[in-house]
Amino acid sequence: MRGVKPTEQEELMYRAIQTFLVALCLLVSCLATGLRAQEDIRPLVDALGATSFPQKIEAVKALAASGNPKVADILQNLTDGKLYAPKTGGAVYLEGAADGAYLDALTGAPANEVPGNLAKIRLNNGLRGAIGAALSQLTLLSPDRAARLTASQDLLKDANPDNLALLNSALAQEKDAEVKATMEAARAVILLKTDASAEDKKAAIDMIAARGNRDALTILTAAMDNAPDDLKPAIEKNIASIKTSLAAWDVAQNIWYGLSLGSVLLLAAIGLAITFGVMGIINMAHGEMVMLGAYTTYVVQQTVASVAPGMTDYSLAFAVPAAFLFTGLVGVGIERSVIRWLYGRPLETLLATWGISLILQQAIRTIFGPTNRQVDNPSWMSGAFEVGGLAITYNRMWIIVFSLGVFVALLLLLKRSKFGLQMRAVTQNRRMASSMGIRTPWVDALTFGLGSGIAGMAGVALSQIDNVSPNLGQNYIIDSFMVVVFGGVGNLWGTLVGALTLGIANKFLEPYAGAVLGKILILIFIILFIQRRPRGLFALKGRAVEQ
Amino acid sequence: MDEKTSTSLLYLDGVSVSFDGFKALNSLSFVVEPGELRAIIGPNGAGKTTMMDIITGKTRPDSGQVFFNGDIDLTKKDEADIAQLGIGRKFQKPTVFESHTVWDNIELALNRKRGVFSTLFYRLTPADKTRIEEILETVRMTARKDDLAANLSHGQKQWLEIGMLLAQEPKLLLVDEPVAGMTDAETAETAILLKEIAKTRSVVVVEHDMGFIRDLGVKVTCLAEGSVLAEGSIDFVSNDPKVIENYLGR
Amino acid sequence: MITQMLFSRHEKKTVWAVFLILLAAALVPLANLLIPEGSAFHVPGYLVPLLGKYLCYALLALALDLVWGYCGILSLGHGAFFALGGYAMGMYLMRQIGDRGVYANPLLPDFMVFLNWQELPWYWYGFNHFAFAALMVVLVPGLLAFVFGWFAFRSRVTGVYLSIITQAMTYALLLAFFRNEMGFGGNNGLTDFKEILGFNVQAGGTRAALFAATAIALALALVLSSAIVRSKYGKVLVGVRDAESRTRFLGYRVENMKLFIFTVSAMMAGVAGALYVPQVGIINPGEFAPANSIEVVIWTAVGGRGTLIGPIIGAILVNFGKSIFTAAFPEFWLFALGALFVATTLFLPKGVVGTVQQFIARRKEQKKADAVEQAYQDKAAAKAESQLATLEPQAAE
Amino acid sequence: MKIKSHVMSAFLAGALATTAFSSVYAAEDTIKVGILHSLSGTMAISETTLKDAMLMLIEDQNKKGGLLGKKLEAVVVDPASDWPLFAEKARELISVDKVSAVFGCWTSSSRKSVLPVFEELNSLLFYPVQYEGEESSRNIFYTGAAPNQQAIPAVDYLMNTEGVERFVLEGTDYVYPRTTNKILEAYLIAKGIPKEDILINYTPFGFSDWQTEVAKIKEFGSAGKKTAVVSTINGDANVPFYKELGNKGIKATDIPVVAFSVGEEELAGLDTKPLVGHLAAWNYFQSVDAPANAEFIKEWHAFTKNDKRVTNDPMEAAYIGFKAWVSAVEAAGTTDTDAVLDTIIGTTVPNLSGGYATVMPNHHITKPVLIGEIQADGQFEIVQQTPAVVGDEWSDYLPDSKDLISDWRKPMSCGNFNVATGKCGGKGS
Repeated sequence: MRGVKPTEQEELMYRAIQTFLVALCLLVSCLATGLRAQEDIRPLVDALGATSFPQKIEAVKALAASGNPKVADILQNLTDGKLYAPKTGGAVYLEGAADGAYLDALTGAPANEVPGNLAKIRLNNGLRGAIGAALSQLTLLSPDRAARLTASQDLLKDANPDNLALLNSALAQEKDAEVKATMEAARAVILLKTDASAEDKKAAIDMIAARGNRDALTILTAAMDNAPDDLKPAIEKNIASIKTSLAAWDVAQNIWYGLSLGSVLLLAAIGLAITFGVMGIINMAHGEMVMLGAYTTYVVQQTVASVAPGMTDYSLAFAVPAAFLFTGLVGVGIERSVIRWLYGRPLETLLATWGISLILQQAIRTIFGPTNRQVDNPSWMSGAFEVGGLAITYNRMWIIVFSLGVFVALLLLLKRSKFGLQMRAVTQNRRMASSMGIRTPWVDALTFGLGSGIAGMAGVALSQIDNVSPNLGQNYIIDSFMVVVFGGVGNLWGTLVGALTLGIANKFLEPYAGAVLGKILILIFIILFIQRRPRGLFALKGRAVEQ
Repeated sequence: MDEKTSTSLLYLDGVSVSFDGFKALNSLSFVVEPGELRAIIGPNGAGKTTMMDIITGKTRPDSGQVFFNGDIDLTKKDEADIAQLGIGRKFQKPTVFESHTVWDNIELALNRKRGVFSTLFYRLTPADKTRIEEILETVRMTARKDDLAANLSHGQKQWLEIGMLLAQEPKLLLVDEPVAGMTDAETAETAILLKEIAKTRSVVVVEHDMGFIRDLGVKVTCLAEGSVLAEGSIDFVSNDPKVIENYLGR
Repeated sequence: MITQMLFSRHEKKTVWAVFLILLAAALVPLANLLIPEGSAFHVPGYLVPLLGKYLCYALLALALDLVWGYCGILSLGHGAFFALGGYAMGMYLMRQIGDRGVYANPLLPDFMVFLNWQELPWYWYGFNHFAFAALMVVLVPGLLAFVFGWFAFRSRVTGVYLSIITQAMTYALLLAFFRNEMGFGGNNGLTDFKEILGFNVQAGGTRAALFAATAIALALALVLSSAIVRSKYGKVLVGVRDAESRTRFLGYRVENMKLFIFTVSAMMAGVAGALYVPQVGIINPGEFAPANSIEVVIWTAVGGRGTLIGPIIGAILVNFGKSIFTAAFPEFWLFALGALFVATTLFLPKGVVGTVQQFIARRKEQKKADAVEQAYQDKAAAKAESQLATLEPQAAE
Repeated sequence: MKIKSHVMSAFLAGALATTAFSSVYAAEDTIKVGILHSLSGTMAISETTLKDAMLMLIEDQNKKGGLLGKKLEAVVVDPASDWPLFAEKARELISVDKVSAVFGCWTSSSRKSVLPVFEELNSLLFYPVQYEGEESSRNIFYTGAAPNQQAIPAVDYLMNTEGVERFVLEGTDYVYPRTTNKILEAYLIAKGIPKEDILINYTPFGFSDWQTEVAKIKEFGSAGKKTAVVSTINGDANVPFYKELGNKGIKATDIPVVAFSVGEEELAGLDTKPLVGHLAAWNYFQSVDAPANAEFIKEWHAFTKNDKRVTNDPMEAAYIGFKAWVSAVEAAGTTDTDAVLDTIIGTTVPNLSGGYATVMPNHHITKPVLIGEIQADGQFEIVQQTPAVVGDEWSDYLPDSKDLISDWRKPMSCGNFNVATGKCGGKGS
């Protein structure tokens, strides 16, 4: 058990030095001949097929330095996993269109005499970084704005002093403001690393500090180490001021996180606010309705992908109504078959719906298997953008929008539509409503269907941020009950305020108390709060409630 | 505290309470003397039930004074305290313990120690037994003493509840619509029962049934919009133009 | 006074149930230990702790039924009291391991050793004494229930609000006990016990004794519960369940009534947990899971709430079914269990025992009604007549 | 009288013995194998696959003629992610079904729960999942990785190849991450990483809102030193974690994440395009290029009738455990526990990555450590593979266990022998 202690480190060092020397020789010979003929870079390309990553990295760097116009394509092919080489190292080939067909990596002509043991050339993070840096040098002058932006960002990250001249020339002709700003930042960072004049460095520091974000902080912190002493106070001052502004942004960020968490809670709870809050059914199968919604999203996405692959980005648009209708129907089915026998016996609904939730979970497990299903984020829900110091991810933002949309739609439905009126009538006084000609069984079924349908829509949103697994619903059911009860049973506004309050409180506690303790504190808070207001945040008062 | 408080059994002065902006009671003042039987009438929403809620400690007034037996401040007590002080209350809807027998209902209401341990170790004494039998006789339920309260008719439940209040031996009895849903015969009999009860204690009856109030033949207070509109004999009150406009006229 | 309270006024079926449980307490261990294996009456060794487990669950269900069935407080957090009792016992059993743990640390349990704890946390002191641990088994759940109930019942939290905050309570405890910093072994909990009161927990004799102890505890709890619910206090509880405000206006302090039964019930749950731990050999935070507490509610409902025997039968029935199904249909048993719950609510709303009782009561009622009807009608007619007679003067007015 | 002898147990156990009923029908000459994996509840997501893998291996063995001339018969039960139920089911498998060995458990809690049962009833458990170590039982074989077969090589890779100088140890709050992180912290400090460059953070099970944590990682990573995350986040919480990482734009080239609990199965629920380059350390990847693996994958796809079903590390561990048991039974000529315990030590069986696994005297096995980078297709690109490493049950980096070793061969037969004091039983003092 005293494990094998590998001597890899030494071996790696040795190899690295060796490779470096080989590469250096190649480089020198290239430059010396001054030839730009493509055949001259063939040894470098074949070096990409080396067996160790350091060797490959050197080859990439050498290729980039060669300035050959073919290099960008070759490196792109490498990134895309289209280049092959023998497992033992050797000549590099490009994947052909047909299976088992290979092309010459350099010329793109069909290759003859391909070795039998070809394998895809492997990349690792180091190599990927090197390729990024190399490509950025090559695409910095590209006519495509997006390419230039990526290239300048890569340069900023890489900050290799060797690229200073290149940057200077690119800056001279850059027109686009954003690209230019990035380039200037990259230049400033590089300047800090070189032995430029103190004045230039001062300007560079100001330039970076003006960006004011976390990246700037990173750069400045790193620059502290090798900065000349007379610059240090300036850097320190800038670091301090960035930190202060970031601290302020942190508060805003926490509020955003809280809103985001709150919107998820709201979505999860709002269906329950109907089935539990309005109808009084202790609906333990609510979580499973959410889960069914998420699985509907999965099925819809799969269907769209196979029927109309071009529409996959918009499959959510189909999933939302599909989930609403499907889970709504399941809800109506449950109401008609089980719950309608249990009105006036709320505690027994707990028992029956718990049974239903077990059945639904196991049904999904039997049909789809116990493992997670993959639901992709559409491109418009991927990534993030920054507003000042706020990092806002698209998926969270859309979920906030979606949950508020659902809330408003539901509110309008209840307050403005005939169905809403009938629903309120039935839940307030069943016998009276029925004697006034309202078909109460129908309204009950639809109300439960509505609550379930909304849970299904929540499932669509949750599929974007959480596991799509048979356990999905279980993770939200308790939180949902907490939100509804905290907000006050039977009050939609209570659910809204409750969800957002709990979300924000949780996110403010989390950085200090940690995620686990934070959640415990929230639960204790709910318990104590209910002592103060035994009927939740937005309790109905007056004598109607007492009876 | 003026003189009235010390001599009256129940004394309400300037009591106001509101729910979500709605003023259920508006500076209500009201006095009940020991041994008095008083009827209260008023339209729906006049604050009759709220007034009872205030007296029995279910609702706290926003302002005003409520004194019992001279100097006991009821606003500082809760339902159980107030019940133990000797105020009994009958609800509008008959409320009895449906899954207990008639006998058990009365036994539970009996004015004995009501702590956890006194009830846990309680044993029925011969004296208590006699008392329960007496009450059952008074409310004419002896024959049904072993039946579950759930199986009683509406009127019988009303009587059982009154019986429970008797067992409680209150100084003041608040009775909310005791004859709602009763037949004429039952109504008349209830009037007799209440008058008999009022011989030994004060009773406040809230009722809509003017015939019933006439049967009682006692001082009447008419409430409207949370305060007293008129007070006096039934004839005096029913001739009051304000009462006619607010209540009887409609 | 207490003995009098305990040994008077029991229903016949309660007496029978107590007798049967005590019989099991004697017979199962005997059949396990004395009767040779080939015999028809031998109880195999693996069954003893399994049956013991069912009885622990039965005790827990009985405890829940006291508050839910008789007082109308639906606690969705009774698993917490059970688990706390279990942890108290688990801590005793951990301390009994002494230096026989894998690291042979005489003081610290293994899980503290490999997480580099240097000293025993203060709340572990005393648990090396059985008497102290046994006290804690009832005190800790009782105290938690008392404090929780003190606040909740005084502020008149009722109905689903109360149910949900009891759920919040057990959920918070679940999260807390998952934390390794709490010093209760985190997710793994407490396990690998060696001895209880000097006897090897793995030995057949110890198992049999633990089973007997559980059965006796259950019988005692049944006697106690029966005494409680048949006393005047028990009647007040039912009053609270059926008409809380009426009880209040009769002068009873409803919050005290609830608090007492809630605390007693929590203590019973703690005892159930303490007996459970040595028999299943592990206690971990999973016992705090809200789903577990909901399951207890379901056992009680299946058996029949508001009866004393119902929860016992329900707990045994459901868990027995679970044991069968998880082995016989591992892929589909949840369907069966789910269907059982739905079917129970739809077709046996009063649970198994409740339905049987109702059936018997109806038969009796029918017989009685047939016999009494005539006499009763006569009486009623006479009564109506006399009433009319007394009312005549007023009616004429 | 045979029937009568079942009266009592049938009365009490009833259909508990359904499996016993089936044994009436089953021919007497089968060897029973217990499969103890959760098929419902929270762990079903991971464990169901292992049940399928075991069924496949048993079927395969039967096709080859079974074992000792008898057919193998799988007895599947569902312990439902409920730890006490694991113990109950284990007891039932051993006592009622009389299985010869049990393959099962996933979480440490479930293993801890059944351990006393296996020791008491003297049966065998093959445990196929990577775990925190600090245990060695006479009756359990640990065919998954110990921390030194996964965590330490992964951290070495980060330091040597990626040049990482700053570490976030992010884990779910339970024993495996806690212990692993304790070991890693000690190891990193021994390697000269200052304490302030190590951030340890824990989240609850099933945690789904990672915004704050990911922001914290980003902040910690902005101190000017190359930073990496070592993730011991458990199962369910991973998907939302990686989704948040992807959306926050944290690329593997900026802050690589190396995970010990994320395999092909977990990635199957994820769009891995934004995650390319993040790492995992295991002893097997589906992408391993070896004939045995290709054969295994083919068989798996045929067995599950699904070409998309992935294979993963615990499946390989189950495979090795099963093969080792089969080989040991063949060597012993019986399934008797004590005989198998004697023959199994030193048994060497091929693993799926083209090498061999040997069952060591400490009941752990030798395993190569593979570091893989997540690819866009949900598979791993293997970027480093070490020679086989022996599983170290008692970590060298924890003060109280560094002197302990385990050797179940006679005459030592000890799970916690203290080399400092020369005595069995922990400190031995």
